[in-house]
Amino acid sequence: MAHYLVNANGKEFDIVIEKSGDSYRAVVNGREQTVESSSTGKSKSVMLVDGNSHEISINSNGYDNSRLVTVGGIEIELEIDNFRLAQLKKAAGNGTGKAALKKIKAPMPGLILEVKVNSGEKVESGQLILVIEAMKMENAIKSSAAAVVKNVAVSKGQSVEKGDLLIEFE
Amino acid sequence: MAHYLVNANGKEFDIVIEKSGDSYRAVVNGREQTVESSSTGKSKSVMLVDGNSHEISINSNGYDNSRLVTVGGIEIELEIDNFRLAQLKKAAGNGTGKAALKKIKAPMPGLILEVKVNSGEKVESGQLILVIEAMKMENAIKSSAAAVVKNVAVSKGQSVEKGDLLIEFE
Amino acid sequence: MKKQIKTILIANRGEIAVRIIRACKELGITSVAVFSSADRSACHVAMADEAYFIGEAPSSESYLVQDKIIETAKKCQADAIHPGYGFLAENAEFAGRCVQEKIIFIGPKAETIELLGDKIKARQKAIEADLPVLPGEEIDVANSNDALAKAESIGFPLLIKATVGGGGKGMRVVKSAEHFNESLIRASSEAKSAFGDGRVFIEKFLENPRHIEFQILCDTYGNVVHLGERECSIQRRHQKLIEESPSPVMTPELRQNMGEAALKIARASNYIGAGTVEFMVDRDLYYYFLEVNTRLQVEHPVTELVTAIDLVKEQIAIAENKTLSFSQDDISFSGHAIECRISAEDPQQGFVPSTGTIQDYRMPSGPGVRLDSGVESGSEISVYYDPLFAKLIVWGKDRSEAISRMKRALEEFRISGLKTTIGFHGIVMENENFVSGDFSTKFIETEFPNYEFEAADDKTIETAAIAAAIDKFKNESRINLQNGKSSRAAISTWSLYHRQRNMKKFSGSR
Amino acid sequence: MKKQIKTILIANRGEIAVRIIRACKELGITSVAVFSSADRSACHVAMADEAYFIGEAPSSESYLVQDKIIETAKKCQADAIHPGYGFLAENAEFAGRCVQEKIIFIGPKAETIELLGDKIKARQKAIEADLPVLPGEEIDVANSNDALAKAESIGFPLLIKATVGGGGKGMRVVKSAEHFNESLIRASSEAKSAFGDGRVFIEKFLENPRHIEFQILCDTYGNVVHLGERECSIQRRHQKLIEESPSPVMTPELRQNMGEAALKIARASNYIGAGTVEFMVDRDLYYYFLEVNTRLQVEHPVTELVTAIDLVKEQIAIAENKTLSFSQDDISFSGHAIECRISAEDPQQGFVPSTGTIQDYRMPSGPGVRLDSGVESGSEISVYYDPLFAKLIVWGKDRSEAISRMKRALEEFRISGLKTTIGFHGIVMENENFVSGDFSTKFIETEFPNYEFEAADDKTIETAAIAAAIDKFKNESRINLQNGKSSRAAISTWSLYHRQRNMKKFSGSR
Repeated sequence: MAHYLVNANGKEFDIVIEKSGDSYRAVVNGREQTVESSSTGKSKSVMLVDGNSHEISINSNGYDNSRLVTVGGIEIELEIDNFRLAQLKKAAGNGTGKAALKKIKAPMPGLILEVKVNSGEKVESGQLILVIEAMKMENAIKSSAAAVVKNVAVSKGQSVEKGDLLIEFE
Repeated sequence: MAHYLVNANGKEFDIVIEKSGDSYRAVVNGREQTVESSSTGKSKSVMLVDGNSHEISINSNGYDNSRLVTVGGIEIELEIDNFRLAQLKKAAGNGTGKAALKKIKAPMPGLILEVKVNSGEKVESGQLILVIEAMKMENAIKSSAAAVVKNVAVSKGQSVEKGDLLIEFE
Repeated sequence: MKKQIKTILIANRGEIAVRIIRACKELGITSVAVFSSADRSACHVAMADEAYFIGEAPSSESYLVQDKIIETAKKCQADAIHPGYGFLAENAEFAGRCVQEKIIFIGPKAETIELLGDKIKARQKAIEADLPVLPGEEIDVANSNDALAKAESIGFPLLIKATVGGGGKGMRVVKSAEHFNESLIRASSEAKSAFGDGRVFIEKFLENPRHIEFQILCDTYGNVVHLGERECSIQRRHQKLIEESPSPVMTPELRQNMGEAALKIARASNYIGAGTVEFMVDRDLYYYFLEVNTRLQVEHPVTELVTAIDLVKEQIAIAENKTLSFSQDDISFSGHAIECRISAEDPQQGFVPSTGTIQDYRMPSGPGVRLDSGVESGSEISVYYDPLFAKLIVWGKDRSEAISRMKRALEEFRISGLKTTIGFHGIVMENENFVSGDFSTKFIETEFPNYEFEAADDKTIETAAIAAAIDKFKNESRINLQNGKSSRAAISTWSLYHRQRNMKKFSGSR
Repeated sequence: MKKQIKTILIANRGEIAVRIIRACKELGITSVAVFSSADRSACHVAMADEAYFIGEAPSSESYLVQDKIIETAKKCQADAIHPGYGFLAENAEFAGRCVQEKIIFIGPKAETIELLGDKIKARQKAIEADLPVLPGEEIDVANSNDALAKAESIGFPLLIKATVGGGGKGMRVVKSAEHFNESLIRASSEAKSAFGDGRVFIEKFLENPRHIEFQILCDTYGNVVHLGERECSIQRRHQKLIEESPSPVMTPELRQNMGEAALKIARASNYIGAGTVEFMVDRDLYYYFLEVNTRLQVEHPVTELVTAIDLVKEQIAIAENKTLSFSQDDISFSGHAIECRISAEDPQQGFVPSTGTIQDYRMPSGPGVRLDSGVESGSEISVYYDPLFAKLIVWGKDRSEAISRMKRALEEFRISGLKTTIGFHGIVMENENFVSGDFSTKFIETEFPNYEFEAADDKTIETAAIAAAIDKFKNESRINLQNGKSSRAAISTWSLYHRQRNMKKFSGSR
């Protein structure tokens, strides 16, 4: 038996997993469900939750708590932690309660056309951060969550490679 | 530069390979050709021979000399050796001059219905060796080359698993 | 009374389960898959909305267990069960149990399945409905003198066939009287062990017949239509390999006559749903009723491509008591469709089944290409079920375009990890007699005796040799670089030789 | 004089090169690919019969270099060059050079390309041929007073457009006189830098128009036909995203009128080959000539699916000086087709391009589904070329079936390794106004302001959470087993915490 705390899209799930024959018993926020899970390839599986079928793929990097889970083609980023550990972390003010936005990296090589934020500025989810020109198109880079800008690593007119750090948040 | 001897389907190819910029110069039985080869995945590549395009996949197991090469979906089994080494081996009577048939393994789990050869018998290419029943169908197992039977490892009525040794040749 | 179906349990697996799931998804119907322990991660499980375990890998413990399937249907509140083909598709008892349990069986009524499943009764019905049949008679295996007399009155060669069942089991061609008795006993015992019914009958044997079948659709209000023919003569051991529509020998008059004959037996047997009336056709284009398959056929897509009618959706509409939305006059035929059955078999080795895990799986696509597949990269082909795992179907404006398109699609189709019939089909598409349309059910044994197919041509072999040499060169260059040597430094042949010998100690003997 | 084409060089890459290679293979024509250094292992290189390197990754050093392409065509003795779309497809100079070099250019004559490529001349031609056009005028950027006067006589809102070029560059909507001058200067400078020609003209701006285009085919003997319309209103920044045929607003009369208009300009410009006449259509179904695209369009498959005519094969037949094998009366339209353009873009981030290597690539298939793709598992999507890498096209008996089939196919389509527009298309297919057919070119900005699309629903998020928990549970069980512990033994939370902290030291900060 194991007890986890999962944070996804701002929602918290308290999940207890227990093996039961070939399947699993999952108690999710108090509601019990039967889960079957069969691997179909590296990081891919078919998962049946009370019979409902889902194609799952999970990307993780070892002990890191963040996962990119794809359910039937829809991507969901989440954090998973052992329940007690999560509570200890929370108590220590280091909670996984919110998947905090840490940095923005260049999604492609290109030219920085505009930088719309400054260091120390508070940004809202969806706010325009900067504009990159690539493939002859202007591409708006927006914040995916509310955060405070710690450092603006690029400036207007600068060329960037894919993966270059653009913005760091507090 | 490297010099190889390749044996495929009873044919011998004396091949010299040399790098030439981004491509290769291949002298095959004295005829020079330009080859470009780009990997498209694990063991897969696109190969252009004097511009002619081929999709290639190669299966090998490390230092072993036998390869299963697929050219545009057609499978060809071959042996490749360093040229001088092949000549040394030939001189030592241990030539790779013929991809000799060594053994037949069960291609699937099943029941041995008939065994048509005996130890010591000489068989021709295409000769019926034995019959296995699987998936409720009778399946004829034939010799893929001329050879002499060394050992018949199964008998009529026996159940076999996939990969079980059926026949060994000299 | 019309009834909207909300949930369908699909009592099948593989490509046909996927085919039915696709129709359900497009109709907004909840699809429920069932699976055995061998199919936990199968495509049909992953694609269905819901999926339930029904037992161990052998189909006798899972896909054939009526109790488990009915129980699952009730658990998930399925309105209907689609049996696909094979398994329980032509099981009258199962169709009857569904009715008892108030679950719609997507197929004909139990009594129709029973009537047409018995070849003697079906033959009798055909005669009554004025369909041409081959000379034939039911015989009593126990009374061998009488049987032989009947055989001689029909004349040799003749065919002994199991009264119940199909798939070539319990079937024997007898060329002369001297082998008759022995063949009779073997056929009957084979029929008994395969179908639990040792009854057989004899029929005049046509030497080089074509196998041509008609697709029918019948609603619950007595409306019946046929959707033209499928030419299914390319067979091996009575198993169809390639099907097409139209038949290269079909004429509008013959289509009308045979289609009308198909509808006669449909009416005579109160047929409901999709079905197939099979005929033998001789060289002079005389046709003879063979049997009725009371299910969706493997080869239904060729009809779908030339008529633009979705047969699975029509089956579901009929099961909902809807009236057919078209009459015979509304059905038109456009272009030409061919289907190649892609199986996990090794044609070079007499089509021996090939099991394993599919590694790369590159599907053909583009204009006029349809693939109905039950696998993807990573799928396991096990020994438990039919080796058919995909069907490649193409449409062309005429037969010639369809053939060239099929060749192109077969070339694109790549599967690694096991042997398949893809290459074999490519060879058939280039066969002169196939291309000219001049073939019969003897095609495979005549054109490819001993299943010997053309090997790779010299150019391909040379290409393979070059590919291997380039590959080895690249690997050695990499090794040299790793050892800190220049990529051009020749490796010592002797040291390589010793290294190889040492490796062999660990990798086992060859 | 008829001429059989034996070898075609395809001066393009990606899905359209693959599309043309497929046609060549089916016609028995040798296909020759060209490739840049970024495309050494691309699909079009692997699939073509021959392939030749033509330069570095930027298209200005490879796919756009006329000398290299002509030189390669001569080296491999190509009879003809197919330019696809984009790159050199609408370059009159290149078409002319092919003629000089005695290579067939598969497309209209150079003078036709030149005439129709100049929007002012094309507009003039349309007026002469009696096609309705929007009020508009050519203007002199240097004379701003005169320009403003002309603008005011047309009235606001109006559209400033580059005389040469397309793709939304050099295009500005001006709502009132005060912004006119500034917009004019920006549009002209954008046109100058994009097309080397700063000329612009102004046109009345329709507020909520539909974009509807007609496919035409013209042989070298003056036979001209249209193949019906394509509705292309679902656009983003003047880039089409979804196309369908027929248009939800089309009537037989309107089709006949617009089709006839399309043929008028085809005749007036001595058009040869396949082309597209684009129109704007207002809410009252008045239509206005927009421009002629002198090439095969990205969206040509929807026309192929409803007419059963292979446009690439027709292009080749026309290039061989064959007479069109059908007249306008022979062309009939059946069912409904929809195309979704699948691009490597992240719709959630304002469609920012997404580059990388395609990991898993599971293609949709089954009834009525066609995928024209230029990639497979392992393909690299680079920054150098258009992010469009595949087109998913479906056919249904009516619009409703086509939409439900497209949803089903989009659900089946899986790509990992980069972001794509697959999910976005799924959302559009469920949009009320798309389903009802009530939309204009404003659809995307009206329905999805700020490109904010529905996020995953609660059920899906919960499923993801369960999946992650099961995955973690399985991994921990495995670790415990490896450590020799029972799979049920709870791992110490504290030791795990410390282990995690230690791991982080090596895996870098988060």
